[in-house]
Amino acid sequence: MQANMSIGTSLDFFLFVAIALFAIGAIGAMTRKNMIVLLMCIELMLNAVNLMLVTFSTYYGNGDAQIFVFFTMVVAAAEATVGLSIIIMAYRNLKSIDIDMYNQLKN
Amino acid sequence: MDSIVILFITGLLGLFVGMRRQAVLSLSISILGLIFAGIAAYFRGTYISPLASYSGYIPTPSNVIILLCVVSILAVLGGFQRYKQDEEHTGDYLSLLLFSLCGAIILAQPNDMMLFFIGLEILSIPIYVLVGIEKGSATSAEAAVKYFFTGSFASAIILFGIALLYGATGSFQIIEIQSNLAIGIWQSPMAMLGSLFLLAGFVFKIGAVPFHFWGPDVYQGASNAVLMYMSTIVKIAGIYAVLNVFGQIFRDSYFFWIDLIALIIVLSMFYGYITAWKQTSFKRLLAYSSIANAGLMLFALSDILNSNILLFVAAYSFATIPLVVINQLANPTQDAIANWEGIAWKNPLVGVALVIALFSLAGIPPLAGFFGKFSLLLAAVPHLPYAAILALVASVVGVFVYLRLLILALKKPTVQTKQSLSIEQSAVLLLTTLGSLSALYFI
Amino acid sequence: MPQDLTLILLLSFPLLGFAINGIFGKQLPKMVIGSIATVAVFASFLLATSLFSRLDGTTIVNLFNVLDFENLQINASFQIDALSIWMTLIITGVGSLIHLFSIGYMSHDEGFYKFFTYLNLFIFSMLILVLGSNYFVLFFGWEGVGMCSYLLISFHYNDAQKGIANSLAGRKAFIMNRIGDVGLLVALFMIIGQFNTLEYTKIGHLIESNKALTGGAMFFITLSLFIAATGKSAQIPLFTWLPDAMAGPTPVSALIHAATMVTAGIYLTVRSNFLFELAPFTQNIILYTGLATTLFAAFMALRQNDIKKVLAYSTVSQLGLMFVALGFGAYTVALFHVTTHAFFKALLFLGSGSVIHGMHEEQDIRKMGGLAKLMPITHFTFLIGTMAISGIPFLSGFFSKDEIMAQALHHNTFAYIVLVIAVTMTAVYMFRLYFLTFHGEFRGGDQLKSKVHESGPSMTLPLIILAILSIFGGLLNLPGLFFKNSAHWFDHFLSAGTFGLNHIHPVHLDFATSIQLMIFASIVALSVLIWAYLNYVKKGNIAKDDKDLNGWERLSAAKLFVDELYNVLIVNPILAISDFTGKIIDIKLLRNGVYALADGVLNSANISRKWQSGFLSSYLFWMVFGLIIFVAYYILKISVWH
Amino acid sequence: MALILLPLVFSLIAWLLPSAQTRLFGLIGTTINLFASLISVYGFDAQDQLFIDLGLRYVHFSLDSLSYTMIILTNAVFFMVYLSNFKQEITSKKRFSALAFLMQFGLIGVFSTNSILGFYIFWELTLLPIFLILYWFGSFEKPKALLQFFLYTLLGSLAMLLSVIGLLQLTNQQTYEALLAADLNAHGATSIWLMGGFLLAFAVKIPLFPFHTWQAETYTKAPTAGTMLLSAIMLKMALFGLLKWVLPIFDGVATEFWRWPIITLGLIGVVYGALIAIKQQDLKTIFAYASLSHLGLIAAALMLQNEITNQIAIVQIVNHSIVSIGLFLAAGIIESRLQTRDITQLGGIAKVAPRFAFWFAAITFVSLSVPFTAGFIGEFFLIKAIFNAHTLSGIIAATTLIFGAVYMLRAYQIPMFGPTKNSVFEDLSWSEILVFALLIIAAIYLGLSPKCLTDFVATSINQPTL
Repeated sequence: MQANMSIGTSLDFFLFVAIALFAIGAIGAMTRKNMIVLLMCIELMLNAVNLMLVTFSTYYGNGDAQIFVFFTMVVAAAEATVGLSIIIMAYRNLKSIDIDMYNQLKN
Repeated sequence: MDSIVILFITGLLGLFVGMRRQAVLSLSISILGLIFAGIAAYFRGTYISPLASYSGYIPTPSNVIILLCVVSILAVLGGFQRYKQDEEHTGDYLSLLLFSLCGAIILAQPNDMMLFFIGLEILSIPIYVLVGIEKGSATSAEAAVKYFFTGSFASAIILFGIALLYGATGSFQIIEIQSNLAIGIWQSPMAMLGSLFLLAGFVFKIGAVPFHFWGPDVYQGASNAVLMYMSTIVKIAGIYAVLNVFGQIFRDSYFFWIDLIALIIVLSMFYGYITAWKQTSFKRLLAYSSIANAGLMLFALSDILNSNILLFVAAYSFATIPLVVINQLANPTQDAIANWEGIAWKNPLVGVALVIALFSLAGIPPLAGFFGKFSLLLAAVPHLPYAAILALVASVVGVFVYLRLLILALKKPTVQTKQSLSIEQSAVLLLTTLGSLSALYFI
Repeated sequence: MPQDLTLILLLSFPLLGFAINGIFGKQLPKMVIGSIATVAVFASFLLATSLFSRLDGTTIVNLFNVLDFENLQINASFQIDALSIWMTLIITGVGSLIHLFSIGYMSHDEGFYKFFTYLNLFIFSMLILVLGSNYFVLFFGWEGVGMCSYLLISFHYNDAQKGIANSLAGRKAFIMNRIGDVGLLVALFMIIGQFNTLEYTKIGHLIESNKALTGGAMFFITLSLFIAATGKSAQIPLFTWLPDAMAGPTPVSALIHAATMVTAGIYLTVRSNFLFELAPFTQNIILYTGLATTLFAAFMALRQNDIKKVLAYSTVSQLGLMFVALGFGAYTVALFHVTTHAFFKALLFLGSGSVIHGMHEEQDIRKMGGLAKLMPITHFTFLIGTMAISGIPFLSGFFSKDEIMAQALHHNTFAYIVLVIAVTMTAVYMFRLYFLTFHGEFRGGDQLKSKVHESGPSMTLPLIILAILSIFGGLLNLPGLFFKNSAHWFDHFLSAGTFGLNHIHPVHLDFATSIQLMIFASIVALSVLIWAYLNYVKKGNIAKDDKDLNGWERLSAAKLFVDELYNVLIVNPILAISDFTGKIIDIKLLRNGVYALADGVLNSANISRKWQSGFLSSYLFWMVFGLIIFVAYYILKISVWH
Repeated sequence: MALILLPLVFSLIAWLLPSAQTRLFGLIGTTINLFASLISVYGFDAQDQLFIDLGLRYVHFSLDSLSYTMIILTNAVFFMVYLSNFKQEITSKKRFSALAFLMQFGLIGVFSTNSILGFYIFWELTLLPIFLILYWFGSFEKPKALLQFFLYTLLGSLAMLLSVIGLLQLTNQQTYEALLAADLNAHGATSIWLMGGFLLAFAVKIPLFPFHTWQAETYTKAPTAGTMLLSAIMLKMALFGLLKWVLPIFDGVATEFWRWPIITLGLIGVVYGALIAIKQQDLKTIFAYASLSHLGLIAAALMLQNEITNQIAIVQIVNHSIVSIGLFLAAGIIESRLQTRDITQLGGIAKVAPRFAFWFAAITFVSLSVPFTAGFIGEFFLIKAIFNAHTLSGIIAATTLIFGAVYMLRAYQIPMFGPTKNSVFEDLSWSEILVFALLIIAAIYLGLSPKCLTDFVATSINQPTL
């Protein structure tokens, strides 16, 4: 695995950005109450990973990571559709998209 | 591979046939598809997975697929009563089920992280939908919401782990990753963190502590029909993914993560069984018992070669499905353990199936559940002796959980009311019971 | 008829009687039952006499092999020698007389057939005891007679008011015997450990072959044997069951608790003489236990008012006397007294039985008196018995007792003095009993007096026979001063025919000393007789009521408070411990402990379930937290790694 | 083969049969089993050993004289139970019959299996039926008492499972012979722990002193038939396991380590059970503690690994089965006639039921191990063995004779001879008399010639003499 020196040292910056995005997404997912926002946060996490993958792929100079990114996007899109439809159904029942309203299921 | 194709095609076919609004037709089509998939897998038994050349690879690829198909057949049959209630969607449900089964098969046998991730999503997304099929009920919606968000959160984590691994090794090929790690890279922080993130994702999928939270709520919200499917298939595929992906890739860092696994096992078993004791909803009780069983499954990681995980998951599925079917009879509308009182007396088949299933789950010989546990522990004791001892202590609590259920179900009612079984339900009960009983001959 | 066949028949007759009466007894008429049982015993008596006539040395009859291990063999085998046959003669002879008596005595009892069944079973077990050729068979009989005595003591269990008391008396007897049995058990274990066999003769030969083995082992063996003997033969400390055992029907008291069973202890000691000879210290223990027993029992008898209780205590006292003889190593002397005692004590008990029968179950001598005229035969025979036991010259008791006194005088003067006191007391209470019962005014009220009657022939005949035996029984073992050549026949007979005894010869005093002894003894007995006559007949004193007893009398009437002492020291503590363990330790501590543990584990569910809060955000938070834990684990592991 | 599988078949038949015939079928079935075992033992030479292979990987069977003895005992016990409860309504329940036969199957499996895992499997298999019997026909107000029995048993069983696994891992052997050949002393501490696992399971079943608290409660709450099955044959599994499996296999370091602890517990049980029994009021409780006392003695003696003692222990095991059937039958009779077992509520039964009084007395004396009964031989030699090993222990063990007399006679006299409290008492039925008679005959036969039994089992008890 020979390293491509073109972005050599700046690899870390990309990684930091990616990890930061991922962390933001995660924290947002934990703290925010609005389902839509939650969905966005998770998308953010996925995209952070995408960024990371792209970085690595350029670092290693092989492309399959970039192909993986496409897959991830597709999956994200699929998740988004399903997620939105689920949210809508949920809204139909409780007339609310505040996640804290949904706590009938507990011990 | 070809069983995946068969299933996929059957799923598409099912979507079209679903237009005809004939539940039985869709059912028979999907059953046929499943059977064919199983047969195909059987004849592909000789198929050499690229991993097979490795020592420490589970040489049973086709058996897993067959088991998945058989369990899905049981689940479909057992849940059919529910699916056929809304005629216009029966086909869709069954197709969704088949699609996610494709995912499960992929997930169980990946040789590439990309494939693995895809399989994971193909398995999960249809189940997100299936959990929410009770359109009218708020709990079903809530369950769907919770499952969806926790699930996608987990897949993000897994993805992150995959990325880190790629960063460490520069490949998605499981073989390459493993070989690259083998030459010492596995000690690099990136690889280790990657392994931990991946592990987290896996633990979430099989629902062990501390990533078990979705379990109880989703199980309770989901309808019995879906529960039958998700409580078995997801676990089977999940544990095989753990063994074939995690176990293979990180074979060389065994001593790095095995203690963590032991910790997870013990925590899940005690938490699962103890919490199950106070439950009032059967589905929740099942969820907690499944948490404990997930912990038990992880013992397979301690010695992948010798532990017969197939037997365990088979026994687990063959014990869980009849219980859920019986719960369907006991709790047609609401969901309370109290309604189990005297259920065993309503129908002789139900009584036998219930006793056998519960004792099998409790691990009383000579039922399948015992041999599953036994084979796992037999392999695990030399590596994780203390975890094994604690696990057995925990399973005493587990036995009490099941006995409580049993005592309730066997209480002789003052007035004998008969309950008739639909043909497919009785078929499921009969098959699973025979399966649990005949284990002695299969080991 | 060959000896072994004779022996088997001898054993099987009582068993047969037991079987017949046990199975068909309900249907048979009383006369038949009684005669079957009596004939069975009498037949064995005849067989015993035939064996006795053909007796030469020691013959062993092996029936079958019970257990066969390479280092230990246990056979159901029997031994014919002077000792066993002599005991057999006593048992079957006196036994058949008592059976005969019982036919009349029990005639009104609804448990008639059961009574004779048990009686035959007892005879059988007793024969097993004395005829066995090893300690194992002896143990069979030993426990068997205990069981029978339990059954017979608690025979009148469904008596309206005394029922439970009777069965409790039986239980007391059984348990106290069991304590003795444990002693025997331990002795047997130690004997097996020492000799690897239980056969008397083998053990005897082993001891002969190496005189070396003595001391500690022998001491413990003989001590345990003696503990066993105290249990059966009612010695201190295990004697309290015998007086209670009088709850049984009077023939039972006569047969089991006077003539035969209670002498098993003496038989055991005589049988194991070769062991005791090696343990002088045990012999001293025996001596002093015997002395204490004979003295205290005699004292307790002084102020008893129940006719049978008096006789019971006198039995204990007489047994003590025999043990004194054993303590001196004078085995034949002891057996001689066993024999005569069997005669006159059986006679006395049967006589008292006849009295009780005539008095319609009245046992209190304060209600009697003047029965001499009402039941002459009973009176006459009873008088003979009384004179025999109190050592009036030339009756059987006189000689046998005199032998023991002679031993005492020769070995140990202190013992002699004690014996003199005891013997005097014996005479006192016996004559008190006799005069209060048969002379003076009848104190039982008129309507009872009208009903008092002499017993029928089936009861008086045994009395007469026994009376004759009590008179002439002494001839068996006349001391040297009478016609020299055949003097001490009994000694020679036993010594010759019994293993071990042929080495041991009781001392025979010289002419002068023994004549002085006899004269002294006669003076004592006769003076007591005269005193009692003056006191109870001329002065007409009668037994006082309990309230106006003075110090020592109250002590005697209360049996020295031994029962109370045992209750305080042993029984109540055990019951208290039982309560404590049962209620506190078992239930409170152990059982509830288990419950508490289980509940503790299961109730922790109430805490663990809180974790599942139902809020999605908390779930996500915990997942992240889990991740952080993983990372923390990673850091920890690495730091450990390097 | 047929010997082993017959009960399973009967269990299925009993399940399918209409309830009307159940009672008769139960009796016939148990009789057939009994005779099958008797016939097959008739053609069996005590020296050799039959191997039976059902084509299972983990479970093999082999019959030697010891297995035969226990199997015959099992079948006899079941026959007795059916005979004695013939008039009770429990035997008319098809559930009971099916479960009883299943349990018989499990027991026979335990006694005839040749592989360590098979032993565990059958051991546990007997648990399922007894649990259901206790639950359906017992009088447990709260499931707690029932679960207590299970808590103990399960803890024991799982400990045993661990040990089985450890044994398989350690030796890679599973058949009895191979395990005997394997030398465990090499593993020192490990073998001690493995043996500990087994001993825990056995200590719960026998039961030994601190693990006995389930016994009294379960016995009293269980139906009479269930109590008989429990005490007459189920507890014997543990003694059998100790004698056949654990002691020979772990002979050496482990046994040396555990010998005196176990003997101590056993002797504590002997005295402790007797002490408690003295003051109890419930007949079944008294008998429960009595059996605690008796079995403690057997267990203690077995630990000595003395060949003679082991042979005698078999006699005593059989004797205890006889005694417990008889005593619990008597208790059951009293309970079924008068609806109480509290001896303070009883009295004067002997007057109205002389036959019962007689037979009850007979069985009481058998349990007191008077001469001419098997118990006499048994206790004599067991106590002797302990005495020879350790004098004081022997004397402690011997106290069982005294205490036994105390509580047994109390338990007999107060209901039978006590002041009359029960004027009406239906005397014994033919089946009950038959049972009592058979028991007494067996006891006396064994008491007079224990040889026939000891010689029969002698060959299969091959243990170094201590």
